[in-house]
Amino acid sequence: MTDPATFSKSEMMIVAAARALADQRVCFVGVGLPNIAVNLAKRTVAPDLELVYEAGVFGARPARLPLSIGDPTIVTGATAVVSMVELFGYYLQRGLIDVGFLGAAQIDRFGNINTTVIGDYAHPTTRLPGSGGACEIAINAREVFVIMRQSRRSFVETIDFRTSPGNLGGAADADRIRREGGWLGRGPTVVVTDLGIYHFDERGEMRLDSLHPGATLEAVRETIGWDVSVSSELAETPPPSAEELRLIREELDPGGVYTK
Amino acid sequence: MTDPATFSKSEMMIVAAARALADQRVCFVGVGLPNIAVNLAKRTVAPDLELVYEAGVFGARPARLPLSIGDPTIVTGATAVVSMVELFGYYLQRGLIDVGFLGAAQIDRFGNINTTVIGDYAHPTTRLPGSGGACEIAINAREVFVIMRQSRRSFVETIDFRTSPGNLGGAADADRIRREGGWLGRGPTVVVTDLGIYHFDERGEMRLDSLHPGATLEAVRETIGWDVSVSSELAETPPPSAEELRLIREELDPGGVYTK
Amino acid sequence: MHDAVADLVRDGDTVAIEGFTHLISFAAGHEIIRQGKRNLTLARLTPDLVYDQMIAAGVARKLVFSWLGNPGVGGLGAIRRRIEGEIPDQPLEIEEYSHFGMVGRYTAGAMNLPFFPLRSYFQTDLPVVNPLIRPIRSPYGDETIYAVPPLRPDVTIIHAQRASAAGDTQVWGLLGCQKEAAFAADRVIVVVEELVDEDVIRADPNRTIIPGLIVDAVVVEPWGAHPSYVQGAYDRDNRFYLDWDPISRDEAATQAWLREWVHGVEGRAGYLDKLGAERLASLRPGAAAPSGIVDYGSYR
Amino acid sequence: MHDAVADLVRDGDTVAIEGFTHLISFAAGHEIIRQGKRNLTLARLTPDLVYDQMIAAGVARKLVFSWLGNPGVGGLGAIRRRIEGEIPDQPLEIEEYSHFGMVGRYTAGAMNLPFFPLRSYFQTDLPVVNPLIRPIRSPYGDETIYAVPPLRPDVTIIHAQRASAAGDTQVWGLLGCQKEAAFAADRVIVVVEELVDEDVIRADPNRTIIPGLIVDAVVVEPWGAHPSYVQGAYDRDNRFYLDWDPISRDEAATQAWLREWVHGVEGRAGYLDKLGAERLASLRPGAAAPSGIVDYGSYR
Repeated sequence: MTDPATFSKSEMMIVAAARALADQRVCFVGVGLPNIAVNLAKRTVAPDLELVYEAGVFGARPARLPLSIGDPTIVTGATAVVSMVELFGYYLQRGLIDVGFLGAAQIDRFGNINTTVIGDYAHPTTRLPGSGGACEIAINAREVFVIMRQSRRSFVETIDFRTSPGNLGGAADADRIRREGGWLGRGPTVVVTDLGIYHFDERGEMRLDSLHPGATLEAVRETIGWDVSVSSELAETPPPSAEELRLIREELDPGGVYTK
Repeated sequence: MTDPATFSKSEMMIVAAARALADQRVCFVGVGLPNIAVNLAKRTVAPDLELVYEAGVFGARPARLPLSIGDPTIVTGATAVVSMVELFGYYLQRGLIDVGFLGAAQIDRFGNINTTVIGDYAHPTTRLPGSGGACEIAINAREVFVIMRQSRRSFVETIDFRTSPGNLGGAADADRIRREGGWLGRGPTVVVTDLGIYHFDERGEMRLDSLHPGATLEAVRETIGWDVSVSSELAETPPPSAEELRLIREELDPGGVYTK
Repeated sequence: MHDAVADLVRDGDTVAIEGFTHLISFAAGHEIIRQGKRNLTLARLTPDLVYDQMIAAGVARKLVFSWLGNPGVGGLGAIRRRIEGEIPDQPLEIEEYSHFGMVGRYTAGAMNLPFFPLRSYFQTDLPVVNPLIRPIRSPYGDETIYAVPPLRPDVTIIHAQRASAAGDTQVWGLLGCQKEAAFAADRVIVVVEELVDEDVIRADPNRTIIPGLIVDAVVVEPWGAHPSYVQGAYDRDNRFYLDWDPISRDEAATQAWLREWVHGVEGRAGYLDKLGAERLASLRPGAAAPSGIVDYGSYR
Repeated sequence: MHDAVADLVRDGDTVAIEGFTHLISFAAGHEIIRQGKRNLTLARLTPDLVYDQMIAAGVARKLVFSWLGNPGVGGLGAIRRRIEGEIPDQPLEIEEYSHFGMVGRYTAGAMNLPFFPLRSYFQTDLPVVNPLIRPIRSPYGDETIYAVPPLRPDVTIIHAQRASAAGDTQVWGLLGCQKEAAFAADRVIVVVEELVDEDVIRADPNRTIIPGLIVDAVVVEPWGAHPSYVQGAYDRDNRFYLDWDPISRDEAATQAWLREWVHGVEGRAGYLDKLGAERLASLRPGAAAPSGIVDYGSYR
């Protein structure tokens, strides 16, 4: 079951996202894919990572992977459990969160995120969950990591609704607005997908820096709605290790909820 | 020691103040004389009175009279202990306090209170403690009781500093400002002194309604800095009962700190 | 529960059944459905399955929220269909914030403040679609941030581990914003796993989140939070959340579920019987995880 | 304590030794005096004896407060003399609020807000003498209330019942505004009665008020809050508060007290030796008042 020679694109995505958390101290865990990526990081590259859940938990030690980000296993054995006004006010808005880890339905080249609606807000084609804590995480976490699968529907030239601000219209623009507005966060810094790893260049635009094993530039371009920028030193992401795969398959997601 | 035939003016004042709390439900306890008056009421006319201490206690059951309003005996056995931002925000400012019980250094005919300075603020003759919670209690408690000893220095035509608003320049004025400003409190309703009991008339001015045994109108007028209004049906305050005196002398203030 | 809901929840009320994934009073939600309340405005950070069921049952005309989904599973079909206009005879008005915005709204309500200031919404479309999210200028320097208005529910309903008969309520584990939602409300219903003696509450006053002073009714309803959970008492029934997904996707299946599990049972007891002892037993936590004891000391 | 104060408290700092009658770190205050810190701005709701002593020792140039007195006893002579100008070579600047104003200032600091709104100060002289208390208009309706600015101490020092070596801190009994003062601060010193294993903290996470994340130093100093108190550990030494009144009224007596009880002792241990075992024993609470245990449950 844990044959490292064969792994899914989702497994590679989760592993790459987890590795991105090496050396980080305090991470705000979003619902869905970020949840499994962060829990994998805690078991591998970042054992001292402090997990913060918007439900009001600091220093969580989940004994199992919580299906929801509100689960009794994130409470038992945690360092602190506080009300949500304290969690969002005293921890996030105060600037104590190093990394906010988000998923997204739509993202543009500047890392602006939509999790609210596809189509017109008043008459949506598809109603999405909305902000939750994403809007304030994008503004107040010191930096933001994004994990999501690539597709023409999700990587778009123009998002239908801006739920969480990224680099806005570009770096110059964003840096000035964040500075003048007293935002504590510098915005998105890493985007991990099922095909590769992106960072943001000096224009604040997403740049492909590493391609996952088996993924091709063609596949990347086919699933992005703009002419994506590719690093001149494009790397290949090291494949998942046997241990990383074992943790995902046997401990974190035996049901395959995240990796199917 | 508990000869009801002889009692001090301070004892009469404390007893009269305690009796004023009959039928009240939630009382915010100020430091000093209010502290002993409220604790006497809890043991006599108002056994179900919920004592609220600004230190963050709701439903206190002090096993002894606390010297300070912050004391471990107000915590052990209390219904709830909360942070001060919650006590002042969720309890007082929310409008859950029926009576705020205050002391004062200076008071005027309209029940405006000074506990900040005698003389000029920048160069005070006497520096007093300041507001503490009195300012917000006077604005947000549903009504305010005041307990203080009479003297020409304390009952003055014009207070040197307005720490806590009473009926401002008069009832019409005060009612409009409190209504338009969204204040929850109607302001001062009872003033208990070592000589008598005052309520406020339709002009918002203090009126002597009851004279303590042994006190005279002359003594009252000599210790008030304005031409005080006296009720046409002036009553005499019933003297302290043997039980009231026993509680003060043997349980609440054996050291005579408040009654000396 | 029948009497508490009958007496305190009125057609047209703004109702908040709060509890962030933890302590969600499904028992109250189902009773509101059974009593056929109408035109409610339902407020919750995460509508969750409880509001998907209530809105499918037609009790609400408006939803105030910040995250709309089946956590870790997917969407909430009944609500989504009404927002997307698929059920023309049951339109659903929505008013949308972020989590901190909703928490701030309850906090402003609890503190009787005309607004709550926060550093959210900058450069987003949320204030565009919700004009109640407004900029506010700091009186210190020229900084402008955002404000949200107070939310003052007519009724807030929360589930807790324990309360005294007087309504003094204690909770451990996730606290969400129940305290804020309760202090903000005009009326409060507390549903508990266990009714305890006042002395149990007074032995640990720092554990009290809501005083009986603001509580209008205490209802004892063990398992009343299923399929959500109660820290130390039972686990989140993830299977239920997963099973809800296909039901919720289909309006007919959703209505059939309501007939069978809400209208078709004799109150909460009937629901639990139907669920079965085995299912419930499987949700009990493993070993105990005791908090330990602290000493407040006796001062006489 | 010596190293924590030497490393983290700097001349000119804004220092908040918080704790509302409960858990006041006199041990830290005395160490700051011994190290001869200068030009501090001292913030506290109630300056209490600790600031009367520190200000008498000349460590401060400014006091930020909301209630100036010896609770239940009388005034604070050393501070009063300096405010009234009796000690011309030691002028003391003051900045004055109400309790809720001070609490709001710490809360704004803890939440990184540019202001905190509150319903106080209407029709009073406080905003007249303190221009930092400013009106603010609600963006909803035309209501105007008041705002106070954030207070962000360079160092906040609190005393607590227990903490782990990492600084995760738990308190029971009066909570005051220590949490807010700590989150608002740039640096935090936690002084504890007892250092406990991390497992003790994690067994009851709802009891944690401050995470080690924001703590720069943990100092173990039993009895470090005397003459104030520690719920469950020792009582308020009311005799000390009463005895302080005549000392405080006389500058020479105050200075003599500082020489004898602060400069004249070998740290806190010396102070406690001088106080004597009998005095300390008399402050122990009577019977224990245990909180009881709650179960968080094990979820694997």
